[in-house]
Amino acid sequence: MLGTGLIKGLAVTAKNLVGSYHDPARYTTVEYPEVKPPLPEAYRNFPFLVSESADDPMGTLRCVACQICEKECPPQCIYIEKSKDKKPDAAGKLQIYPTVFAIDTSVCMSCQICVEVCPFDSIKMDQVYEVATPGRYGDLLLNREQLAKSNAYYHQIRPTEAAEVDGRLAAERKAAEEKAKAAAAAKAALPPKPAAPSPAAKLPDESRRSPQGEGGAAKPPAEGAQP
Amino acid sequence: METVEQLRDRLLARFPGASVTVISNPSPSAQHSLLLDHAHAREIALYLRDEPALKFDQCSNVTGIDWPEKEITETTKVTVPDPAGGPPKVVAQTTKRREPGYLEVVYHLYSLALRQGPIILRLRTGNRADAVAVPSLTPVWRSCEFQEREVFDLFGVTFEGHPDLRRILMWDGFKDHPMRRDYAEPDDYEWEPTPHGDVLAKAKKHYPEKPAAEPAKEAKP
Amino acid sequence: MSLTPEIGGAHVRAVHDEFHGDLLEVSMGPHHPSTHGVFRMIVTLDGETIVKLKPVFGYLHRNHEKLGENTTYLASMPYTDRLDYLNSMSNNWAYALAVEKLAGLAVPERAEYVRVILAELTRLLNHTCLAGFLMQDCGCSGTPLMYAFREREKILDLFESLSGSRMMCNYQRFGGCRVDPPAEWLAGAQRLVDGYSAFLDEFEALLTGNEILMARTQGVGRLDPALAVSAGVAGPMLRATGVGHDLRKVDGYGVYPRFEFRVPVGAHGDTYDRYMIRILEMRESIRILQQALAGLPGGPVMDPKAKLRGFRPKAGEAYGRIEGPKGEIGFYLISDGGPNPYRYRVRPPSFINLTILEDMCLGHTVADAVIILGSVDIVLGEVDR
Amino acid sequence: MSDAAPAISQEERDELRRHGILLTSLEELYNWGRSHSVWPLNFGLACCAIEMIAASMARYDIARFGSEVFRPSPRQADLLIVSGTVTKKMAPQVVRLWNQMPEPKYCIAMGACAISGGPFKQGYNVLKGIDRFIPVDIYIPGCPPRPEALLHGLVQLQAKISGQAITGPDAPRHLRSDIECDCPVPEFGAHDLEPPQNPAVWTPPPSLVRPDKA
Repeated sequence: MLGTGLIKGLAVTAKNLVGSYHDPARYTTVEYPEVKPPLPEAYRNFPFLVSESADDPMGTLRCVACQICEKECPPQCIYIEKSKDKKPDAAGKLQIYPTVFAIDTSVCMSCQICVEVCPFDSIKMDQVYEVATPGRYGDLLLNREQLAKSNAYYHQIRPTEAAEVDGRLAAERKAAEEKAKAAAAAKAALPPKPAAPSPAAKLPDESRRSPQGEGGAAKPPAEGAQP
Repeated sequence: METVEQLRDRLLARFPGASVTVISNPSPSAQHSLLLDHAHAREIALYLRDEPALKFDQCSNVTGIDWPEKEITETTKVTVPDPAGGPPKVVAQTTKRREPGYLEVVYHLYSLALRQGPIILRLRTGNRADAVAVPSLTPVWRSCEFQEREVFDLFGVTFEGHPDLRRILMWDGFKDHPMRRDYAEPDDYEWEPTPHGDVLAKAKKHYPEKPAAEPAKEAKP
Repeated sequence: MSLTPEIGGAHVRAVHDEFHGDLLEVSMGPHHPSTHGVFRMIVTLDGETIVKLKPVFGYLHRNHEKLGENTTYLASMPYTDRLDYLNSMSNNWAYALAVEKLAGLAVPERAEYVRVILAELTRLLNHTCLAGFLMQDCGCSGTPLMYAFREREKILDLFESLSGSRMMCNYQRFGGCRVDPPAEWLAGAQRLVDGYSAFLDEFEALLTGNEILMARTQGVGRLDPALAVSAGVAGPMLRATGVGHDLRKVDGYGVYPRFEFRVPVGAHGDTYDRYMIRILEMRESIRILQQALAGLPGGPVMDPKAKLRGFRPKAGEAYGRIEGPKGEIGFYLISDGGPNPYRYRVRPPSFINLTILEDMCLGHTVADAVIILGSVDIVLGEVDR
Repeated sequence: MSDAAPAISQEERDELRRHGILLTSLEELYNWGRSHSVWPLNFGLACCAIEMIAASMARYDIARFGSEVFRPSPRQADLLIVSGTVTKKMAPQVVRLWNQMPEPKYCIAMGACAISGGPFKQGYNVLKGIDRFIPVDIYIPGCPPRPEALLHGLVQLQAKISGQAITGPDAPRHLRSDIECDCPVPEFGAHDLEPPQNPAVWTPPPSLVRPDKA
C-alpha cells in the first residue's frame, strides 16, 4: 500500500524520539564544556617532551637533541638546536641537551611519527585539545618550556604505556650500570698482563653489543699495544 | 595469463613494423611493462581491448612520470697495451654522457571479463620541451579522459586525439607544470619558525639582514 | 568557448542556441551545500533539463603526490589518511600494500586479520555516512544523517582507542600494524558488530521502503555496464550496474579468500541500486567482521624484519590496489633506491568514478543531478588530492 | 560608556540577580544576543568539515551554543568556519564568500591547514593560511581538531564577542565607518595568486631567524 514505507519510517523516528528520554543508547549528547568525555588512553594530540621531575623540567629533559624526530617529522614542524656543552641526565650520564626545541602546532598533524622514531622515549603525545586562541604567531609555536611536562603527567594521561616505558628505561639503566661495573672490573683485571689482552676480558663486552660496549672492547688492546 | 614477453611476441606478430619493448621491473612486484611506439599505440590498445583472449577492458590508472635529463658518469676499465712492449696496463676511463630527458605516460590495464592483469603500457615523449605529444587512448578507454587531462595539467604532456584537453586541477591561466621535477614554486614565503632544508634556504632569502631583536618567546631558551 | 568562466562562485549566464532556444549555463559550486565539499559543475540547462554538465576540479588540489615525492615512504603514511578522510584505515592499507609489494615485505597473519577488521569497519562507516549524506541531498534534512553519525561515532571511538585519533588513524605500517589490538578492544569491536545489524534494520525501516525515496531515485542516473567498465568505474557504483567485480574476490589480497561472503550486484544501475548495494555490502561486511573476529590468530602484528627508519626499497616499481569503500584505491610507486619515492601516484576511485557523471546526468533535472552526485560517493580530498 | 567605571559593581549585580532582579546594560544585552546566535555558513572545505558536521550532530550538538543554524547562503550567515585546506584555486571563492557575508561577521580558522597551510604548506597550490586574505578571529590548531575543540573555539569566540565595547576605539568593525569591511578578491595569475596576500589584513610575522642558522 502506498504510504506504508513512510509510516514505517515515521515509526522509527518516533521510537528514537521517545527513546531519547529514557534510553542512553538513543541519547548520545555529551554536555561538553560542563562534562568532558573521558579520552581513551591512546588519544593523541600534539607532542610534549618528557622530563623526569616536575620541579626542574629543563634540567631533567630526557631529550638528548639527537634530531631524529626533526628529520622524520612529515610536515617538518619540529625545530631543535643542540647544546654545546653536556649536562648529566637522570641516570647521571653526561648528555647533550636541546637549547631550543620548538614545535609549530599550527602545522603539526599529530601523526605520532616523532614518538615512534624517538630512541630515548623523550617525546610523547599529549592529550590537550582545548587550544583555540585568537593569537596567530605567538600562541601556536610551543617552545621548550611549554613542551616540557613531567613524567608524572605522562603517567597520569597514559598509565599503561608510561609504566612500560619506565620499566624499559629502568632495565636499560640497570644494564648500563652493570656494564660499567663490568668494564671497570675488566680494566682492573687488565694491568697484570698488559702485553696480551686476554680473551676473557673482551668477552663480556662483546656479548652486550651496545655501542659503548664495543668501544670499551676496542680500547684495552690499543692501550696494551702502546707500551 | 600470458607473460609480458609472450604478449610482446603476439603484438609484434600481429602488428609488423610496430616497436614493442619490454621494460623489466627489478622489484619483487615483478610488474613488467611494455613500451609502445606512437604510431601503433592506439591500434595496439584497441587490439588489447577487443581480442577475446586478452580483453583488457578497463584502463585503471593513467599517470605521468618526468625523467629529466641526466648526466651519467661511467667508469670503464680499458686494457691498454704498453707501447714499450711490457705487460698491458689496465686504465680506468671515465666517460660522461648526457641521457636526454623525456616524459612518460603509464597505463595500467586490467581485464574484468577474464579477471587478469595488470598489463602496463608506457608511452614516451621525444623530449621535455617541444616534442611532448603522445597519442591519446581516451577513444579506447573512457577512463583515460580525466586522467590524461591531469597528466597534461601537471606534466605538460599533450595527448593527440583527446576530445577535451584542458587543465583540470590548476586554473586555466596557470603557466607551469608543477609535477615536473624542475618546477620552481612561486615564492609565497610564510612564517617559518621551524625551517629545514629548502625551507631554510627560502627563509634565509627573506631575512637577509642580521635579525633584529629576537622575539621574547624565542629568546627564552 | 572556454567552459570554465574566469570567475567562480554562483554564476549564471544565458547561451543562445538556435535549435533549443535559450540555454542557461549554471555554475554549481564550489560552495554549494550539495556538492560534498568544494566540487563544481558547470551545467547547461534547456529549461530544467541538463543538456551538458562539465565538472570542474582542483579546488582541493593540495599536491599530495608532489609532497609524497619529497618525503620519505613512512612520512607519506599520515598524508594518505587525508586523502579520503572518511576512510583513513583503507587508504593506509592500500599504501602499505603497495609499499610491501615494492619492497617484498611479508605481513604476519594476525596483522592481516586486523587489517581486514579495520577495513570492514571503515566500509561500514563510509557506507553509513554515505547513506546519510545521500538522504540529505534528497531533501531529507537531518534525520538519517543524524542516525548515521550516531553510529559513526561508535566506530570512531573504536578507531580512537586503537590508533589514537578519530579520523586520521595513521595505523598501518609497512609489514604490519602499529599497535596490537588488546582484548578489550576486540570485545568492543565484537559488541559493535553484533549490534550493527539491528541498526541497519532500523535504518532500512526508515529509508529503504520509503515511497518518496523510491520516487526520487529509481530510474535516475542510469549507468550502462559497458560504459562503466570502459570508464574505469569501480566499487559499489560498478556493482550497481550488474558487473560483479570486487577486488576482495578478484585479487584475493590479504586474507579475504578465507572468508565467506557474497558480492551484491544491482540490476538497473540507477541511484536506488547504488544506495541498495551499499546497504547490502554493509550486511556482508558484518559477516566478514564476525568471521575475522572469531578467527583472529595470535602472534605478532608487525614483521620483525621491517624497519621504521632508513627504509629504502630497491629500485623498481609497484602498483598495489585494494577494494576501498569507494572503489579501487591504488598506489603506484617508483623507487630509485632512495629514501623518497621517485614517483608517488594515487589512483583515486572517486575521481575516476566522476568520469561518467555527465553521462548519468544528461536528460535529468538539476535536483536529480544533486542526488546522482550524492550516490557517486565522492570525497574531495581524494578527487583533487 | 565602555571606559567609564560601571555604576554598579558585579557583586551588587549578582546580589540583585539572586533576588530576581536582572540588571543589564544595553551593551551587555546587545553582545549577549550577538554571541549566542552565531549562525555559521554551511561551508566545508576538507577533512575538518567532517568534524564540523560531527559537531553539529547529536553527540556534540552545537545547538546548545545557538549555532546549529548552518546557513547555505553567505547572506544569512555570521560566522565563516574555514574548515580545511584553502587552496590557491579556492582562495578567491572564500574571500568572495566573506565579502558576501553581512556584518557583524566572524571567522574561525579550524585546523592546521586553514591557519598556516598545515601539513600541506609546502604544496604549490596551498594557501599558507587564510589570514593572508581575510581577518581571522579564532585559530583552532589540530589536524583535525576534535569536535570538542571546535566547540571550545566557539566558546572563545562568544567570549570575544561579549567583551566587545559597542562604542569607542575598540568597537567592532560593523559599528565603525573607518574600517573597510570588504577584502579585495585575489586574481589567478600565471604562477600564483595576485596579489599573494592582502596587506591590509595580513599582519606580517615577527622577524625570526635563528642566529646561527641565518
